[in-house]
Amino acid sequence: MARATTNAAAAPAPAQELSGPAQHGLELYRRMLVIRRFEETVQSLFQKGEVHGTTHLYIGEEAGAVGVGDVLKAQDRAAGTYRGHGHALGLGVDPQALLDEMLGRASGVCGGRAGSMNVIDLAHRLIGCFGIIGGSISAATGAALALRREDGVAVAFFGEGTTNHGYFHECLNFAAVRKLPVLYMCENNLYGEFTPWEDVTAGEIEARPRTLGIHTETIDGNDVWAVREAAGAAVERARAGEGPQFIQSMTYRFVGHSRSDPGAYRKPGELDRWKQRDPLLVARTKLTGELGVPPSGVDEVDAAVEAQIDAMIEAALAAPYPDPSLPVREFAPQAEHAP
Amino acid sequence: MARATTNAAAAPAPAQELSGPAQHGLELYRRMLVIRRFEETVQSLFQKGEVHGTTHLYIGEEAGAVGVGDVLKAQDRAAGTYRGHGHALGLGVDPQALLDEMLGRASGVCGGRAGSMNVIDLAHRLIGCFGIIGGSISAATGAALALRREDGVAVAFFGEGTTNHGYFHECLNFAAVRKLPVLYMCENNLYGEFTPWEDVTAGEIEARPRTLGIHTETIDGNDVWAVREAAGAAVERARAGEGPQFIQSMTYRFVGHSRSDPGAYRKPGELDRWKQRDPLLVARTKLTGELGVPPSGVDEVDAAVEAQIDAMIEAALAAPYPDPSLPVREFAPQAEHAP
Amino acid sequence: MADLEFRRAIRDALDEELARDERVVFFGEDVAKPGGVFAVTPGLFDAHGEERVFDTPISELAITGAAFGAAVSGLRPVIEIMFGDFLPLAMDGLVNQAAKYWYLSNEQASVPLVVRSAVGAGGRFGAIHSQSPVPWFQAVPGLRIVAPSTPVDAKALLKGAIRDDNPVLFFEHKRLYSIKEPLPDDPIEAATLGEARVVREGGDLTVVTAMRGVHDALAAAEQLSADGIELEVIDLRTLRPLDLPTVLASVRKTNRLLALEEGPLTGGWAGELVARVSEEALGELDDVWRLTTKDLPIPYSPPLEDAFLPGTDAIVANVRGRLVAA
Amino acid sequence: MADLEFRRAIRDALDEELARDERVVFFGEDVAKPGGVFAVTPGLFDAHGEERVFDTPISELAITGAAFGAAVSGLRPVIEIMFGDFLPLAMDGLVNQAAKYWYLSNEQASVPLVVRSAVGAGGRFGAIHSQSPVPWFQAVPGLRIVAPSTPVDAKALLKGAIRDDNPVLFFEHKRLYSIKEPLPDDPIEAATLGEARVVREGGDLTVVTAMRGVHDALAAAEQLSADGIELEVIDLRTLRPLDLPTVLASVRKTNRLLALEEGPLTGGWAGELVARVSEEALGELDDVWRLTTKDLPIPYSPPLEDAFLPGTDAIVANVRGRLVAA
Ligand SMILES: Cc1ncc(C[n+]2csc(CCOP(=O)(O)OP(=O)(O)O)c2C)c(N)n1
Ligand SMILES: Cc1ncc(C[n+]2csc(CCOP(=O)(O)OP(=O)(O)O)c2C)c(N)n1
Ligand SMILES: [Mg+2]
Ligand SMILES: [Mg+2]
Repeated sequence: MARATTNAAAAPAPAQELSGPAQHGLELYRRMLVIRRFEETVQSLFQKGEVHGTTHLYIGEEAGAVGVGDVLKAQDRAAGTYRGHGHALGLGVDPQALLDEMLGRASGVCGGRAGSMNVIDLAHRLIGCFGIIGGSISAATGAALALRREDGVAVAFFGEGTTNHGYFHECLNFAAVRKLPVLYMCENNLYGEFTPWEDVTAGEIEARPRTLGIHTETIDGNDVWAVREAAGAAVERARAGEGPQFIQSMTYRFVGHSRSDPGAYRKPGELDRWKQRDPLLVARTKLTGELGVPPSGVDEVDAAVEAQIDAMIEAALAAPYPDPSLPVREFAPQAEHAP
Repeated sequence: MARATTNAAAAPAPAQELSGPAQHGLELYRRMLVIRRFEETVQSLFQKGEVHGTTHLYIGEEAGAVGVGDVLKAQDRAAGTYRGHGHALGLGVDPQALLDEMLGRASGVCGGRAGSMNVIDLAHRLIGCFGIIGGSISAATGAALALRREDGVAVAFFGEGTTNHGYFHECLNFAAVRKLPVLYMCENNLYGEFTPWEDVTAGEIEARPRTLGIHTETIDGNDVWAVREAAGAAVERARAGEGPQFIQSMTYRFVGHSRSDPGAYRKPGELDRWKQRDPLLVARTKLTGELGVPPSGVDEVDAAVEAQIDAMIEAALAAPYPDPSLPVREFAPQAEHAP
Repeated sequence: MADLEFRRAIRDALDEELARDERVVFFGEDVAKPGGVFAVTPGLFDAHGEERVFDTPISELAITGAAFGAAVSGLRPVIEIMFGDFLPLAMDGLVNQAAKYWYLSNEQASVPLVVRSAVGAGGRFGAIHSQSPVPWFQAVPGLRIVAPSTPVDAKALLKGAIRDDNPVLFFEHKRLYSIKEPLPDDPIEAATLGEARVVREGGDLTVVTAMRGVHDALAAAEQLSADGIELEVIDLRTLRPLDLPTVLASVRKTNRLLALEEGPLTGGWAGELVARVSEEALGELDDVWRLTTKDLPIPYSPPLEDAFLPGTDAIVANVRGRLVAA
Repeated sequence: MADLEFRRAIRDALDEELARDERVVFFGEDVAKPGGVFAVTPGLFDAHGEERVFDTPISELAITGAAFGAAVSGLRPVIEIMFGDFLPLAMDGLVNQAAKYWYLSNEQASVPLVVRSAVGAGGRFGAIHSQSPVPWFQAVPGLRIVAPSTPVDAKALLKGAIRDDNPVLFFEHKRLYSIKEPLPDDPIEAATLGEARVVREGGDLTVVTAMRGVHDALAAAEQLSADGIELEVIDLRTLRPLDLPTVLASVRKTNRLLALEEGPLTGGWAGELVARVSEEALGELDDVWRLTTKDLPIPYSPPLEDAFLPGTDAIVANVRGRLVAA
């Protein structure tokens, strides 16, 4: 189980004479943009009948996965959800292999077997994307049992709706009691499917982990630097033996929950207000302002990502489907075990 | 589904010229004593091979079930646990039918089908005793959905170890969101089986329901009057539409978790300290002190209960076993449904 | 004449039972205000109000456990567990509480409770949103499992399930939601659970199936008829308990049984059916076999999933191979 | 020569595997400091320390989910779900995560995970502490189910299960914990999963069973032998996958199959076995049937439970009735 040490996807960031923070900021922006364009691609290929079943897009929430992915070390791992394309890309999963998977191609990251909701890529530290609510939480909790042996930290991504699930409560208590190095990254996008969080959730979400003695924080999930900072500190506290950490990352999904969602549940004006806090916009503003990146520098990234995605689509559509006649093994064969 | 309106078991309390509170206190004492003697009987009949499998005794915790049972109305219901003999008796289940059930007799409250861990007696408001951790919580939560239509309240008994279970979290949130009339009665006897609660439980238990906006209270679970008062107020708040209520009732089990338990986990001196707070002792002290009952009055109750139990044992041992050759119906037959 | 869509049939059954019986309540994730992720339950919230029809937290333990508690306390709950794949999270309340209560209570009370769940593959939903949960529950005494194949049956059987006094799992195959059939003139009444139906007569081979498999088997039967092979197709409609008499009567005529199940070979209802028929009619059987999926998770990729499922073509090929070889 | 008790065999297997392989960890409710509610795991906590052997909260979702996460991240967890009856609460992690990972990940990683659980009736534990969970899991591709009948096998198979790279359910029948057999001279090595064993040869009828049923069948065979009826008894040892070749070889000799299962008639492994054998060897079967419990919850009352279970007397009566009638 090799683990990659890089978050770099194909296209390099422009190597002008930018400062370290600016350079790094531009790279964060680029990663978010790759996710955004990736998701738009999935959406349009879904409409064209090339992506199937259902998909849950991460549009509007990109800062979360990119911010967290940026602070993880080689020995760390993360578990994402059915809304996991962003989680995967944030960890450095190859966008081409991910897109191929969406299209059910043999070159997909799971050979086309998994599809949108169940992507697994251990080489890029992705334990998996979990179609079952709470699956990411328990997987990361367990991974932490293993990773702590090599100074690693596990991250679980999940939505606010998931904090009502038994998995959430049991695993956070379990991790707290065992002081496991795990970051519980709750992406609060205000809705679970079509239901507003406040309709089905008693009390304040952040208070739940806090009563378990877990360090908690609520952050602006649309500011990639804010996410980075909070996640970085949390991961290092976890690594230092301070036990599980909880972040509530406030964000918003700009598109439907899944393919067919008219969004009737949204409150008036809500979508527009959140769009003004689009993580890409927030990043561009900071880059071209505070960080002194010329607008053309950002435009260059835009163009590079555009080109990258165009090439990816072409390659994905040309990739072969898996061959159904090939034999498949139900069980893993026995590996050698040292005595 | 008839519901009994009385908590009175067979033997009447002595009807001297006692004050109301004294009279009532003596009755509470009597009910606790019935549970105590019942449990001792189960224990000794277990050793004699007349009670089978496993049993979980309520010895030391009697004030909880009696205090709660005393404040419930005819339209209320409760769900107990595998440690449920006390819960059942507290609600008014016939001790003879309950003992017969322990002995697997046809005259048992469930015809001998259920045994110690699964007793059900709807006629006495007992939804059931639940062998699965959390079963009582979910059953009472659901019952509250029904009972609120008739101004009823549901009670769930469960141990502190159960607050780490998914059922606990999911149901309390569910009940809080729907403002259900349910009292969550957490009997904290410091151990889940052989494991000290603090080894497996993060944070303070009472804080968990509190963060869900549920009214909570921690009480002396060995003082039947304290239980009565807290439970009575909680049940009436629930009935009044204030939503779910939580009581942490601090208590201690004097005997093993189940039949074979050497109790090695107990802290030195702990058992002795708690025995000084034996609910029967606490009650006797208050009765003969503050409430002005002559010691002979209490002794009379002791003797009456003793006689009652002796007769019960004899009757139970003489009761016939169910006939295995009788036909049994897998499914309930169709009842008439009004159109 | 108007058409009845499968999803609409479900909705109407719920609507009518909610109207008919005050004790009926309906809850689940996103079922009330949003009307369900498969758009099956729109309008019920508006028609019957928030006390009777409501959205729950994402809490399968609580939903199922609460439905059980409500059912033994006077209500007749219908719950939705969105995808059948999530039923393991609801299983304790069904297996350990609801299914045992009637017996353990010595018949004090039954548990009138229905769990609706969308099941089945073919929609490219992947391994964890496409399973058939039947095998997980078929060995649970006290449970009924209903699996309709047509809109009219869906309505009649759901009404029957709601009026049944036992816990019922009601499975809705995702690839049936959009099928339609003409609305009959007479109102659709509640059907009794547990009765299979011969949906096509034929003398050469009895094909027993359910849900989507009924449509695939009927289509295969048409093709095979051209070859002179006549299938008798039985729609089980209820998968627990199995209607053995109807199956045996047919097998005694055709002497051949194919159990067609969308689900893994090992441990499914098809195996149970083959075992029952073999036990009861060994001497009258010339051939008996199953057509199912392989013992593997359900793949996402379209060509993989298509090849994985025992659809019409697979049935035709399988029957031809078997009957020509025989 | 010293005796090996079943519960001790389990303990020793764990102890030796914990010592052999650093990646092995063991956790569950009351398993570490208290040594287990069936006194199966004493001393492991002292020997291997709190990082490797620990007590958990009462949290079956977390225990199983965490075991899965640990298994795909480099550990080889063994967990205890105290009673098999509690497995519905652990099922999601097993069915939807562990069992599918190898396939869905396109063989990136396997899930070396063992779930130990005490199963079976006859101990007067009542309906919710006595079940056989096999049927709930037998239709789950990617899972193995191991069910030993003797102390030596228990040790060998548990070691084999821990070294197996797939998720394994390891069932310990409560009425076997106290049985003993002589300790062999040679160390007990890990057994390969999936291999049945003919434990008694006989020409008249093949009886296939597992766990406690093996002992009951052998005792019945002795009694029936006096009548001139010779049973061939097969101990399946692994219930998923079934070792069909061993069963078929025997059935081809005896032409009669009795599948003996402690569990409900409908939907158990016995049905699956009968179906397989009927499909594969229909022409060679003179008779095939099952002896199981009724489709009811398990009763508490001793006379009810005794009559409910297919013990030695029931087997003898059943076989006599069937073979004399034949
Ligand atoms: C156990 C389980 N129950 C229900 C679902 C269906 N479901 C998928 S996404 C979702 C909403 C999740 O909301 P949240 O946790 O807020 O995450 P978000 O989708 O908003 O990112 C639900 C109910 C599921 N996948 N698994
Ligand atoms: C789901 C489930 N897991 C485990 C058990 C085994 N078990 C029975 S009692 C018990 C301890 C419960 O402790 P607590 O909740 O404190 O209640 P107490 O027994 O102390 O009254 C456990 C783990 C069970 N019955 N159900
Ligand atoms: Mg959300
Ligand atoms: Mg306790």
